Amino acid sequence: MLRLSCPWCGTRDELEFSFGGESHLTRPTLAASDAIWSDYLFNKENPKGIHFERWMHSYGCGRWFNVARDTVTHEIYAVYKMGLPKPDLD
Amino acid sequence: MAPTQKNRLTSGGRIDRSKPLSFKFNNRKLQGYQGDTIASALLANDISTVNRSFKYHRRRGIMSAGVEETNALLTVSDGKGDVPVVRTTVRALVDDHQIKSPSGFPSVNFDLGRVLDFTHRLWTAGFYNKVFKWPNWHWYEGMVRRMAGLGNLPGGEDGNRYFHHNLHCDLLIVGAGPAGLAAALSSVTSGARVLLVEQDHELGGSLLANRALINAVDSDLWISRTRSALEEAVNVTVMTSSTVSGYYDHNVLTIIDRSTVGVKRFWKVRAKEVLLATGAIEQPLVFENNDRPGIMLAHAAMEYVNRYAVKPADVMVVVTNNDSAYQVAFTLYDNGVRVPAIVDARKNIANEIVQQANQRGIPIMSNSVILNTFGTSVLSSVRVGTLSDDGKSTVNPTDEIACQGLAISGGFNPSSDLYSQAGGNLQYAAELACFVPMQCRQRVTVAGAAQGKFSLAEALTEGACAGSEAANKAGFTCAPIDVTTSTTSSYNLKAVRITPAGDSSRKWVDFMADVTVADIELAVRENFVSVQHLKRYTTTGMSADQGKTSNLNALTLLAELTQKPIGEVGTTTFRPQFMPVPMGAIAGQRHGDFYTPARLLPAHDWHVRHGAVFENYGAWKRPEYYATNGRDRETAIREEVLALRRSAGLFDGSPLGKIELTGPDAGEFLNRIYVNNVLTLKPGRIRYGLMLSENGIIIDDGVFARLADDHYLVSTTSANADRIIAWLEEWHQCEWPDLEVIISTVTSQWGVTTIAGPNARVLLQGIESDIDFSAQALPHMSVATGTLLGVPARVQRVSYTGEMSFEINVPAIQSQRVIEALMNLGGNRIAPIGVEASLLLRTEKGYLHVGADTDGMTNALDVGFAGIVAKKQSDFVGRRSLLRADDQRKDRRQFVGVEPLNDNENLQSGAHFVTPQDEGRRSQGIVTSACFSPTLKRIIGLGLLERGFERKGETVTVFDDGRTFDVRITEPVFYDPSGEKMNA
Amino acid sequence: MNGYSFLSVVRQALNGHKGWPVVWRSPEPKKNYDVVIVGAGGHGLATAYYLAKNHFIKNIAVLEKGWLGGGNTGRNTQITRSNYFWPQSAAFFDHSLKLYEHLGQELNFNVMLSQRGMLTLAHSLHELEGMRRWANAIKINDIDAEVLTPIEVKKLVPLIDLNCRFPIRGGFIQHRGGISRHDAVAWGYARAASAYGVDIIQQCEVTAFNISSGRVTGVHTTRGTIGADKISIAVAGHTSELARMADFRVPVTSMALQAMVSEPIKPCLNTVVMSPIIHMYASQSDRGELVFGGGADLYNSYAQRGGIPLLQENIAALLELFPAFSRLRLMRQWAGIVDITPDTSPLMGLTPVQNLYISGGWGTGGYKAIPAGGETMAYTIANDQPHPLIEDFGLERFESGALIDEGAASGVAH
Amino acid sequence: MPEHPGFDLSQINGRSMVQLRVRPGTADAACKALQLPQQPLRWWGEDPAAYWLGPDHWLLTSDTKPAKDIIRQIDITLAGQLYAATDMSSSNVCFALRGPAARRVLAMGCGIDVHRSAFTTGHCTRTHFANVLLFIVVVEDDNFNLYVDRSLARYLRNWLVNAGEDPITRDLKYRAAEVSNEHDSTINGKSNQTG
Ligand SMILES: Cc1cc2nc3c(=O)[nH]c(=O)nc-3n(C[C@H](O)[C@H](O)[C@H](O)COP(=O)(O)OP(=O)(O)OC[C@H]3O[C@@H](n4cnc5c(N)ncnc54)[C@H](O)[C@@H]3O)c2cc1C
Ligand SMILES: NC(=O)c1ccc[n+]([C@@H]2O[C@H](COP(=O)([O-])OP(=O)(O)OC[C@H]3O[C@@H](n4cnc5c(N)ncnc54)[C@H](O)[C@@H]3O)[C@@H](O)[C@H]2O)c1
Ligand SMILES: Cc1cc2nc3c(=O)[nH]c(=O)nc-3n(C[C@H](O)[C@H](O)[C@H](O)COP(=O)(O)O)c2cc1C
Ligand SMILES: [Zn+2]
Repeated sequence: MLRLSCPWCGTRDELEFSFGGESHLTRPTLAASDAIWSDYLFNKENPKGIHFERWMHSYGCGRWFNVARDTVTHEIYAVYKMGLPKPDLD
Repeated sequence: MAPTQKNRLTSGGRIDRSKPLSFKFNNRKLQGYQGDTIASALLANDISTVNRSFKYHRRRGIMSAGVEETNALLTVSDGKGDVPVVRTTVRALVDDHQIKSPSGFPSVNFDLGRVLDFTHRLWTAGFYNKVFKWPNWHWYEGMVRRMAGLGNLPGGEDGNRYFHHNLHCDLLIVGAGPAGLAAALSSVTSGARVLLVEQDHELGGSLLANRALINAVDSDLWISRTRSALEEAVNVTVMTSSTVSGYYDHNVLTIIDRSTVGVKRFWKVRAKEVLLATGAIEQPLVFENNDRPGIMLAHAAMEYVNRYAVKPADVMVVVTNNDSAYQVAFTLYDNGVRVPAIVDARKNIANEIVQQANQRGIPIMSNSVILNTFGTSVLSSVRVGTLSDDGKSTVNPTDEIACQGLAISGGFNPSSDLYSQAGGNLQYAAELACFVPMQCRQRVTVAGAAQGKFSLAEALTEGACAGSEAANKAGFTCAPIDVTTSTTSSYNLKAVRITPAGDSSRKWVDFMADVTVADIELAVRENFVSVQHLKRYTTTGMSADQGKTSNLNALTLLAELTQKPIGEVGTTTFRPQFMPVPMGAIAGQRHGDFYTPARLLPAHDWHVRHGAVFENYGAWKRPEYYATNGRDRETAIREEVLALRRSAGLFDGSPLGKIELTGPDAGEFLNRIYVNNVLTLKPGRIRYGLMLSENGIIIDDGVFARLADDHYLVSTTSANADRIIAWLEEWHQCEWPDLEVIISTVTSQWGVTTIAGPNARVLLQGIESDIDFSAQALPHMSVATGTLLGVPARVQRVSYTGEMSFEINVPAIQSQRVIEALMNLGGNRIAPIGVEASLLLRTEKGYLHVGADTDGMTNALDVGFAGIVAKKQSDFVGRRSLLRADDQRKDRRQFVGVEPLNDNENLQSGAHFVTPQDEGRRSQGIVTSACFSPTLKRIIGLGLLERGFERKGETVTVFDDGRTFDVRITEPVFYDPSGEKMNA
Repeated sequence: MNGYSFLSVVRQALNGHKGWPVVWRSPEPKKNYDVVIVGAGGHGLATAYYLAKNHFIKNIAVLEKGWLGGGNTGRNTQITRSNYFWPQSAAFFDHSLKLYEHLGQELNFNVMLSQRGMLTLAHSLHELEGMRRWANAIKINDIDAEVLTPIEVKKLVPLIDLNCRFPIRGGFIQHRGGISRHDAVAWGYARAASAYGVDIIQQCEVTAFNISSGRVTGVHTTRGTIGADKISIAVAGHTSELARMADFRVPVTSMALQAMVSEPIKPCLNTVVMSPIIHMYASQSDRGELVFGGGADLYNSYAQRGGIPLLQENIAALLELFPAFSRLRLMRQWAGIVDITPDTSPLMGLTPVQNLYISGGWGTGGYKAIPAGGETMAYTIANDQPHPLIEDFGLERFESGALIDEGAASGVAH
Repeated sequence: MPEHPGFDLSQINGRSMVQLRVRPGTADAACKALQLPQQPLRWWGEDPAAYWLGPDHWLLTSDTKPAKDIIRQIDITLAGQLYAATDMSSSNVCFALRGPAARRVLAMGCGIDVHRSAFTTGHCTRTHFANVLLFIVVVEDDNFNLYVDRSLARYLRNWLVNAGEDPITRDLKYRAAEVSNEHDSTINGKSNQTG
């Protein structure tokens, strides 16, 4: 069971959160081509390794935040607020 | 006649001889004592055959004294019904237990199934894959299925109560053997929150089967002192009769707790640090006919003597490949069991041990292994042979040595299941011939036998160190306690577990799954040489014991046969549960009403009193219809519809999602969410809108009202309320944080009562309110705020039925009062309306029901929103997707009305529009709603039809359950197309 | 291929089963192949088999990073059905079921297809309408389906509790649906392909592609570089990773899907039961365990293991429908990494790289598709053009918007 | 609810509840002006009492003042700023849960650490409890207030009563969030092993 650390409320069970998929995506404008639009909509990084993703503390403070998580070990490398850039993990 | 307990020792053991218990085994009346397990009581009564094997129906006796038992998994009835697969080696005997052998027909002692044993050469691994293909497998399946299974489904009512619990601790210690106890004692002074979990009902672990001196006192005394010390420590909690069953990510572990009779608890523990002191499991030896009743793990034999005061047999041969079994032999001997020989695979045996054997006059046969065993119903003798120089064959078979028991010790294998589940790596330790923990990504340490430290001295000292270290790692300080033992134990194992002689199809590797050496040889011959293939092809380790006594031997064999080092062969994957867990415990309280919460309307009790028949609508329990005067569903719905159309209806719409948006950018925010233009909406007015996913698909519809310049109220469908709230928050927080808007959910604050119908206004005008309900002041699609019956109210003029309609929002606490007042006022001019009537009314009006009239492929254009989209300048969620070729396709499924050509045709929701048979029948869309309209007195429907917009008036064939008939495509609006009534 | 039959078993039994040949060969990899298939799951193996059998290509290798059949093919719940909604899906999956119906004989390897019926439950009248919609779609596609009343449901599945928290209002059944033996499918195809000369190379992980001027020419593996004219990817949960190696992106999310088994007991559940609302499905295997599961863990994961939330969820769901199972014990839980597409339909066909093909996006339901997936991919590879049955399942649909959303139409997909 | 030796559950009626949300970034000012707790998961104050729900989100309650008075006070104090103060008195039902087993019962429903050392007077949190969203307030020691959506109140009450049927909650010697070890001695031997 994942235990995620909300930047405000601290560590809580997976059940308290909603997963929002990959973070740091840039939404194209209406003028974007079909290819760019479908890439944004459907093609995600889906890495085997560190995934930059967002979660909402839905059974808590209701805030969205970012998480860097290893998709193999499920280890959490970083938790940071929405809008901040990807952290340097080295 | 008093039962004899022939094998019971007259003294010793941890049983209470003053508390006899009677029980039945296969209808035979027997007796045991308080403190017995079922297995020890059976042994005391000299019961040897307890079961038949899974595949070959071989006789099987008790082979262990612990959780690793493979044979004595019996059906036990405690008065409430039969429960199969009970591990009788760890189940306490209680008075009146009825124990049955699950297999054997007609009886466990005379089993016709033995024919399978006589023909065993046919039923090798992979047998099913090779035969039973003609005419097809299903033809044979029934027969095969009946033969499988370890017992019947539990019968009778389940009298257990199941509860979930959660727990946090700084240090979780698993296992209360010497290592775990020493660790727990060491952590007492740390102040850390420590949890010690032991599956047995007593603390002590292997010490219970043994005798030793610890800190110069008898181990029994040490255990009880330790127990008191731990119980006194406020920071330590001890759980017994509790098994850690799973080790999951982020150091969360599960425990199945059986400590209270009739109750099973499932604990989820979040531990900062975990210390595994789970001990080790003795491994069997593999030789011809090694599965006969009477053959038992050596340390189990010792446990029966020491803990339960039962001699497993009068005459017992001991066979081993390590020193530890000598203690067993001596214990047996010292308690009156004759030990004709210790058969030892090793050439060199330590002098002091030899001396001790000599003192007792027990002959040692070194460099020897068991070749075969004999006996009909129970073991009668064994034959021994000497290992050849290269160890690859045997020589000098002896005559048969008479005995009724054989204690086997192939050395120990650490209980690494939990470690491995945690993601820990195991490494093969050649000198111990077993797998030991190496490293793990989680916060876990291992101590004692679980770490391959098989001596008591090591278990104690390393346990103490590991306990304090783990507490330190969790941020607490303490030092290891001093704990010493004068009892020495040596191990000196020689890695011989498989006798290199004999008929391999009679040498068992996995007793429970009935897998023999021959199966493994065959698998390797056929190239199933990956451990994983081997496991699945032979089913080794896949039965209810999960290979606790078979995996290692199977790997050893595989390595031998493929000439690879065992370490390279690797293990199969350990998975939860460590021990099978009753599923009721895992579900806990989540059953029936607690399976998922049901949401009740604020005026629930009012609806109950007025005959509401409730149905699940998403999470809500809502009135499906009102069974007023005992009318049936159909009548009720029809009458409700007519009552509303003729006069007025009252509908409880409280579950509607209600979201308030405040702030200068509230309009802009909504404008980016809705397909519609939000910015042109005037304060006090309401608009109907659609929300799309980014993929252009309709996810919700509903109205939004502008309460003030910078204040909007959004209504969502009841089913989607939570989803839409999360959706808005996500867009705001993640995508457009710069927009100055605050989103507040007020769904449950407001109870919603809708009054609709031609008399709605007159009715409302009779109620105490400062709101002007007149058409001029409050026209269709407008909103007013004020008070009603003295409480704050918001009234929205929106209509889901096509009638003049007022949606009255009052604080939910007041909802029931308002309903009562309106109903009293209306008398027989108003009727309560259930959800089904409401849905029917909107079908007549041709209003969309998202999720019924739309599916996950329906976009905004398909329901006629092209014009609205075209008029809007700016982007909104999903807009870009509507520009794709497929979204613009002319032949998409579009929203239409439908009516059967012939009035008698029973048009039903779920029918499909189809192309004519001669064009090759193909679905062109679906009838998404259909009903007999009480208002129009004919059948009408809504649907999604290819090119539907341009096919109004066309005749189309529909298909339903094999029938076809013709329908006419119409506009979706059947009732009051001009909107006169609604706007009245 | 040495025949498997009752007679051959008897004959072998007499000589101690000493004469059985290997089920598949384990050769050393060659330098070059006409076709290399990455991933020895059911799909990869079946593709190789049909390439050899139907298209007479013999110089084929299937490269597997672990052990063959050890991916999702070896860890799924064995449900085999074709009750799909959209015509493209129905045509494809029913073709697959038809191939399954003779697969044991075709491969001379019993895959233990048990067409015991696949029952889908409805817990409200509206859901039942949805099922009518679904059942009609299936019938129009010429596949069997029957809508059932609650009493008929109870008759078929006596242990079910019709009055559970979400009372059962009916359901529908595909009688030809059922289960088959997952491992046997992998082994049967492996054996048959190997007999055609296909090299199945295990412990051989593909780490990179050789691509020159937009065309694939070989792979780097943990066992050296291997040249190939054509390469097909069939790696399920790892589809994104392989696509990344070839420099294109695919619309899949990898998630852990769990399954679990109880201790084995005598037959008590003779139908495959699925409930889209009480999210779970269950069947009883021929060995007696209840095999069941539910939804996936809804976040990206390559961790092939289960967790607690879904364990509890699935079991609570199972017991809600079958209270009689409460004292039955859970024996084991595990997970597979499934590759889920936005429309839950597979991804099959060509890729932006020439001569590189893909079979993925099988998500939670590709086991039943193995025969047809293999056959159509073989055709696609051989002709460099999608087989007519899979034309609509290409990558292009995500650009055009022509999704085939089975999830939206039918709820669950296993 | 039936008498229970471990805990007592009752409904608190008539409590005014106001939800306040402010524009992100203006929380500091709002906290100062209105005496709101800025530290996450804390509550203080008496009339009204203020509870932290999120970084820009609070609940204010009072048993004496009507919600509109609380809102009026906010309106005055925060005039000119962007905020939303909403009457939620109907939205939630508040229960009082008290007694020596209260913590254990709470730990049956949720995964947060309810041990005295981690969750004490002045703390409050929302959490996933028995499949519903629950707002738990530690009023003092073994005295909790539970706020739940009105539509789920009956479910929650029944759930808590049912949880009280676990004998562990009746064991008065039982220590807070730890597991009692006393009850081990009350059982007879291994009677229930691996059942
Ligand atoms: C729990 C569970 C239950 C399911 N239930 C059902 C069901 O009831 N019915 C149904 O129809 N479907 C079901 N499925 C889905 C089904 O199992 C899969 O869709 C199907 O097995 C996919 O087959 P495959 O051959 O594509 O993939 P896999 O069998 O996963 O094979 C892919 C192979 O590729 C290998 N590989 C990966 N990367 C590399 C690399 N770089 N180099 C070499 N090899 C590589 C992997 O090791 C693996 O062996 C279920 C899945 C799961 C997990
Ligand atoms: N003589 C030998 O060669 C030999 C070999 C092995 C062990 N031993 C003896 O074993 C002892 C080792 O001590 P130890 O403490 O490491 O092991 P132990 O076997 O004494 O204790 C392990 C304890 O863990 C419990 N346990 C295991 N898995 C559990 C789970 N999942 N949940 C709850 N409880 C669980 C067991 O019931 C047992 O009580 C020493 O006394 C040593 O002499 C001797
Ligand atoms: C249909 C099916 C039935 C299974 N039955 C059993 C079983 O009876 N006993 C068992 O131990 N495992 C059983 N398993 C689980 C496997 O042991 C194993 O967990 C699964 O194939 C995943 O592999 P892994 O755990 O090695 O990763 C079964 C798996 C499947 C797919
Ligand atoms: Zn939070």
